[in-house]
Amino acid sequence: MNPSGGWESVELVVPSSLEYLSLVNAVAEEISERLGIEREVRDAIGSSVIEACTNAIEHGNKNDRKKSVRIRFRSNSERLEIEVSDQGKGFDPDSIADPRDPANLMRERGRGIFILRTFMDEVRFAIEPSRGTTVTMSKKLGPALPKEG
Amino acid sequence: MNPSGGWESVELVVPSSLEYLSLVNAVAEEISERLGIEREVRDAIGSSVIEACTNAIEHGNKNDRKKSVRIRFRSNSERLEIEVSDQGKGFDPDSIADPRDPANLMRERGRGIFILRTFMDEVRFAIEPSRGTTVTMSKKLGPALPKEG
Amino acid sequence: MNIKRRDIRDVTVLELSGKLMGGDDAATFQNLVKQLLADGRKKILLNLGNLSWINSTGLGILISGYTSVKNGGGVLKLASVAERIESVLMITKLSTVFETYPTEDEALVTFGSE
Amino acid sequence: MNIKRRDIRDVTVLELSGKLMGGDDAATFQNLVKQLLADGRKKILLNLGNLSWINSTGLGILISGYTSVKNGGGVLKLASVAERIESVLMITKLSTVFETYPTEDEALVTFGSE
Ligand SMILES: Nc1ncnc2c1ncn2[C@@H]1O[C@H](COP(=O)(O)OP(=O)(O)O)[C@@H](O)[C@H]1O
Ligand SMILES: Nc1ncnc2c1ncn2[C@@H]1O[C@H](COP(=O)(O)OP(=O)(O)O)[C@@H](O)[C@H]1O
Repeated sequence: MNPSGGWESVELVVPSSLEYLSLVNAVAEEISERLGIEREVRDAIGSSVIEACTNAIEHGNKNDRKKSVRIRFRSNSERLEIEVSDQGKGFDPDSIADPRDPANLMRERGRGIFILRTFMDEVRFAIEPSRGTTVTMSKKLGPALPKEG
Repeated sequence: MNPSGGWESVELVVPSSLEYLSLVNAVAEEISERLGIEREVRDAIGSSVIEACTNAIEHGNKNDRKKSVRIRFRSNSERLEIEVSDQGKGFDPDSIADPRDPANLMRERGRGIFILRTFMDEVRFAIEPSRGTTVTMSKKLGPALPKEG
Repeated sequence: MNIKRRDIRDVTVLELSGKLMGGDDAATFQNLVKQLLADGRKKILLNLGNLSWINSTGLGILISGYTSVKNGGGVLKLASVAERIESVLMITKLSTVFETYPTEDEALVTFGSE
Repeated sequence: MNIKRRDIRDVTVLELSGKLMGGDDAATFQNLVKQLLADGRKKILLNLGNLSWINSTGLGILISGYTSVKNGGGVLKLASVAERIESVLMITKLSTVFETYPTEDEALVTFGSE
């Protein structure tokens, strides 16, 4: 997708409603497929983007459709970096409990951040209470060939 | 997709390379499907967006991957409006010949603008040579129900 | 998410399709499970073969269903879980909670008949 | 776009798949058509059944192929055109240029055998 070797980016901005998650998923799929990423890794990336966007929509923007969620996909030959930004008040990412603990296993919530931390190689949170939260996640790319077609 | 009745918008920004047309097509498909638009009209919308983006990439941004094409999908219950913007020098949309004329029928180029003008209900060009061209196309929506799922 | 219901003897098979992601899905699913328990249908098999993806809110919906059924004296199992969903169940260790079978038929025989 | 070639007696069937949209596609297709003509294979059937979409640049590629083949004394026809592509051919009146058949088999019999 990027013969120049530098970073190339695609940006998607959607209203804060869970209905748009399938659009986000479709874009993540299309981009990972283009980058020649294999099925299993593509699934992991898709699940992670969906979790980050679910949080941005529900916790960050409180399902306010007038607020938007911005997703930026940046890639070069070595990695795919995905940024998800909301306009919410933020939170403390260090206080997230392990959902696999027996005490937490049957809880209905509390798995989103764990999922993206597990599936992605690197996850950073930039929280500016006055402006919003940006989650940046990245995945190393193997030496795969982009799909033709 | 939009119970509030007001306008809701999705924005997509891609580098100026034809490779990104399938992503654009996937997004157009997903959005039209969500709006409950029937197959035939979805195809017409998809073809129109592809033509506008092909022009923005090739003529507007001259295939310069560092320049980007912005596509904005806005919808309310009555219509879907799609804006495609490039950073090029513009052109004179009134000078476009009819590709169906016998003299033009076998030409290899010159059908893009005709296609989007035919498929969409309204097409406007805003050309600012210093900033770029924005094509705005809109399609009236029938009283269809959004897809569940 | 869409749900199709089929009764196979005393087992109720619920075929979930689309994506399971919270919003209306939670209430739809909870209400259906409550109704089934109220009707005395306590053997529930979720066929996830047509579920394309799930988010963590969707996992929560599955757990709440599982818990309701268990508390009501029933059993809830999963069949035909797609790879993408399977891997989320694995990493969250929810695979240790849900009894899961590759196919609906393989799951059905494990319920035991009345 | 990908192209698969099959020879059925004196007809060369080219199965186009993916999307036809300019860029490298133009040269790939033109070179293949030139080679076929040089080899004396002048009956060409494009099976578009797996082509998901086309843009106007792609239409131009089809036209240039058609013109090359015609100028070389051959014929180029289309089969299995998807609805989305069909409607673009219709509105541009290119449907009056290309001989088009619903299926490959229906197209094949119209070439006449040598
Ligand atoms: N973008 C965000 N903005 C504000 N708070 C967030 C955000 N993402 C996560 N959180 C907080 O972190 C908690 C844990 O998130 P997560 O692990 O995704 O589980 P869940 O969303 O199921 O609660 C959330 O309950 C919320 O309080
Ligand atoms: N976004 C644009 N920026 C600059 N010029 C454009 C743009 N869109 C169209 N044009 C001009 O209008 C002409 C006709 O466009 P079109 O009908 O799409 O046919 P084609 O792209 O095949 O030439 C182009 O050749 C180009 O000169």
